[in-house]
Amino acid sequence: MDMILDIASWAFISGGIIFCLIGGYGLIKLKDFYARLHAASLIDTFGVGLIFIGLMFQAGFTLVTAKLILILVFIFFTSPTATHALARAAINHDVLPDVDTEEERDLVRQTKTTKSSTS
Amino acid sequence: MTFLSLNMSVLAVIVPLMAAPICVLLRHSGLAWAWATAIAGITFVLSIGLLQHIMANGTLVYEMGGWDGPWGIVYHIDEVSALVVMIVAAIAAVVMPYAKLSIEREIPKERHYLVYCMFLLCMAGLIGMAVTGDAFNLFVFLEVSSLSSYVLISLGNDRRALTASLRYLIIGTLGATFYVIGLGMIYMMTGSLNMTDLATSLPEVQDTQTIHVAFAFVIIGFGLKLALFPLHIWLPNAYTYAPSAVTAFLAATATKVAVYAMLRLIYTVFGDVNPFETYGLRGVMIALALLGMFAGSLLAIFQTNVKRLLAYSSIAQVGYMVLGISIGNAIALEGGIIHMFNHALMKGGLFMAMGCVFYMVGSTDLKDMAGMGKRMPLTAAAFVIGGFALVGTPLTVGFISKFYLVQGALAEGWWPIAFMIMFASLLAVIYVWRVVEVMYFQKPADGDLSYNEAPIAMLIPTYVLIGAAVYFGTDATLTSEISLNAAQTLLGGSK
Amino acid sequence: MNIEIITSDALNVMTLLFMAVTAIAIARIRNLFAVVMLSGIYSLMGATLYVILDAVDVAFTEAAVGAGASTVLMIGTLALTSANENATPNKQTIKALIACTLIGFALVYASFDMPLFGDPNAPIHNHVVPRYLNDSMAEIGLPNVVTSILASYRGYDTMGEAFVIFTAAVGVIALIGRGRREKSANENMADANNVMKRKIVLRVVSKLLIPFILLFGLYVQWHGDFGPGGGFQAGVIFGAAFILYGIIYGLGTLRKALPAWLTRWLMALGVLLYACTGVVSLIKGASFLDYNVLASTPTGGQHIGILLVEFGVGMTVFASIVTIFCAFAGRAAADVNKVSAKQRSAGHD
Amino acid sequence: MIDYAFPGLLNYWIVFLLMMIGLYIVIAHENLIKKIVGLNVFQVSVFVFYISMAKIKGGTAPILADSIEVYSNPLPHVLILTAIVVGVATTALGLALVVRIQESYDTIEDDEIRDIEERSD
Repeated sequence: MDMILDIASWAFISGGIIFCLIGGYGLIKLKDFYARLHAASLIDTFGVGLIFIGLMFQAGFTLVTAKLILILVFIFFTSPTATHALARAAINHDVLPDVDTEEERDLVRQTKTTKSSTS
Repeated sequence: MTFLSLNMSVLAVIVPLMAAPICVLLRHSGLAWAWATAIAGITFVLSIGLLQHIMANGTLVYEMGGWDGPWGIVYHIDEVSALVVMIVAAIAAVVMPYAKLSIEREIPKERHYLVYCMFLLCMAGLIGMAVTGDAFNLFVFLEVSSLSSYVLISLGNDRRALTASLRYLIIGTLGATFYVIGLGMIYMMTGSLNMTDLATSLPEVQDTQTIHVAFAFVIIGFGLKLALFPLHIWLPNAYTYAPSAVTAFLAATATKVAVYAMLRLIYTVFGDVNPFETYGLRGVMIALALLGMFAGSLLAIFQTNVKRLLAYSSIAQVGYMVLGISIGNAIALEGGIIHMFNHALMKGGLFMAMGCVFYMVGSTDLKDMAGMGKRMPLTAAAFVIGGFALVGTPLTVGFISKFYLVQGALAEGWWPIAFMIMFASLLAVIYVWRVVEVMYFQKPADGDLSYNEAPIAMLIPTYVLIGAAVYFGTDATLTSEISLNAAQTLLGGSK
Repeated sequence: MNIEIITSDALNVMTLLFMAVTAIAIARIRNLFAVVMLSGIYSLMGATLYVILDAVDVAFTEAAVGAGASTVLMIGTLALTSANENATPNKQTIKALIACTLIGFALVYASFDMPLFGDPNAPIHNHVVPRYLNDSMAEIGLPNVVTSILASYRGYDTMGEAFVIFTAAVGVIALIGRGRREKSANENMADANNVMKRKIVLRVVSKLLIPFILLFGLYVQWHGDFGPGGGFQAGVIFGAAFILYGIIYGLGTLRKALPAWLTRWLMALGVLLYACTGVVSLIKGASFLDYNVLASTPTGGQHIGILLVEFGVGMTVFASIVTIFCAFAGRAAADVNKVSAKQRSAGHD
Repeated sequence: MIDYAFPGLLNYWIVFLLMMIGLYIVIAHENLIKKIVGLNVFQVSVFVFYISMAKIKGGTAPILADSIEVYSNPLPHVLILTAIVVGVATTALGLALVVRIQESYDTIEDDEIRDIEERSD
């Protein structure tokens, strides 16, 4: 039984680590702010989530697991909000996405004009 | 009465400390001033009582929280600590009445209560440093006094007060952190933070490399705080641009307490190690002290702002104190300790006279001092007497301390040092004379020589300090008795 | 060889190396926002390291203060100043490099006589400390030895610490606080300008979180005797809840919930509560801060005393943190108004 | 048997490196905010130094429980708790001063400020 729990736990933790690595790689490699933000949010959600589930398997049915669940809930509330706030702040400071095609560029221009007309 | 005599030591710290938050709650300029003045007075009375108690009964140990020895924090108060507490409380008690007018002139009204709060905190921090027998507690109270003095300095009128304060903050924090690093290594090797406990356990590890470096770190840390040459760069601007009352208070107390802390470290914590011989510290310290004396005095000669001139002179005077500490025989040490007291009197008085000038003229530039001898005769006279004390003319306190220092140097057979002490005094003659010449023999540019003396409420406190500088210069039995006792206690080590 | 110990040592060294990399990055990067964030990360890694080194209380404080409060203040300052640093002249760099290398070598020289890392025979583990570990249960009766030392054996230090943060808060008011009339006008305008206020996601989430943060603050305050935590950490967490509220709903709204006079009173009353606990023991004929006399049994007295002083610390720290934040945010609001006023007048021309 | 050779002194050496980087930032950089960040780095490194010396290998956090025999040294923890508070107090005050300096000099580069001051003398 212990063996199975251990394997499951390590599988989850390794999965989490992989997501963290991918997120970190994306954070460096992606080209504009919003894409990088997207990569970073991967770490907060999947990376941390999977690692926590793995840790819960390690802890078993104890107070520690309850605390881990609470922390997980907290992170699931706060980190998307933080990402949201960051993106908002970036828009407010006129950070525009870096895009390739002409259509997308038009889209960006449109958002820009609507934004400046509202504010 | 027993309550007071038992708890005098702790009351001297917590009375001003607890008064500070109440001062914030008062919020009224006049009320806050009255409150702070009353508290300074009470603390002064307590400090006198404490000094008497120590002189009569010897070293006092007060166990904070009832926890003894190295486990809790203890006060360890001997003659030197009591004397330093008395200096701080006395200067505060004199500066507070003086501060009202001066601060009303220099600081916007809605900030007055904050200034008085900071004054009380600074005073409590300095007294706390002087009484504590715990090396880490020394750091905590050092920070209480430092943080409040940064704020006090930054409140000066000129915008350069801000940069002076920030530079002092950075250097002061570096100094405190150096002290903490050194203390950490000392703690690592001994396992204790209590000063007397350290004194007994340090000789066992005195030859380890860790303790060598640790000693260097604590000395550099406090060297920065006390403006030991060449670590003095923060001092001139800080003293020049701070509000007048603040300069008078800080110049008279802050460096003295830092000198005291260094004295405590060298003679109590490292007392049985005898760092002068073991680590060859004596030569370095004497050299730095002499350099400070000459460089400070020489730089003072070329200043055009009198407050800055006095600030450079402070660097020189700190040199005298450090010289007394590092010559290290009973007479020189006595000279160093008595000079802490004497310098507090004369520098406090001089800066207060400059505060009077600033109050009336709005500047302390040398060129604006022309004709002061006629326009503000009493202030100018106070400055002249203080200047005499600074030079070390007989019948003033400056003579007493230099007399002991020279004697101490001669007792070791170091006549070149004795000669240099006298020569440095000659430099003091030059910079004091420059001010006197402008005040009495130059006419102001606009030719206005109308009588325009500072208010009596500022003159009286100034003359109290200047008068004390003369009184203790003519009759030095009391002060020299106290400082001789203090020097002997220190040289007795921790035994 | 114990695998757990090796892992912990390896983690310890690795975290230290990460910290070194971060520190070098801080020294080299010239964008101040990045520098400030990195300094927050540096503190956070320090906190992680403290957990590895068994200092849970310290880790808690460092995470709350070093990574939280300081970073918020620094960003507040950046909003008021500039975001980039000028290049440093080479001459000074070399001088500084030489000085630091020399001091560094002095420290390494010192290290050769230090006890090895983790050695239980080092002097610090065998002098003074054994009494805390062996007797504090009987003398004070709390499982958390750090709290026992902090609030009782070295309670006087902690009082000094409370006064230090009080001094800083009063100092910040003296430096960048504003007069009463000026303040309200600025804050109202700042709220009107506040962009965050309209963002519904932030408002909903923060409303959801703030009660829990406050609850957690209370838990940390009262549970500090048994686990990591205590007045200082609780105060910072409580302060963080209100700072979050202030960031999202605007300074004026925060000041309605927590007026300036209230924080000033709390700040002063907190340190006074601490000192007065000591004075009560004085009046009862014991030493300053001797809690034994506060109740019929010594440990009972210690309990009451520690509860009171921790509460005092919590109050002061909470009020001070909020005061300092408001002073910075108030300046920023005034600054925004000045800029927008300038823009408006420029538009009219 | 526990081996004390690793990390041995290495731990302290890295801590000293951290301290010196902090000190270097304070001395070498002219930007006042950078100086204060450097001060922070310096102080945190000193805290790490204290906490390192408190550690006992195989010890646990100093919260007493029946099943545990070896605790790390709690005294440096207490000292550093105090020092952290002092550190943040200094930082807050320093930053407030920086804000005021920016307002009256319009720059936070120390060399530019020195130039302005020399010119006004």
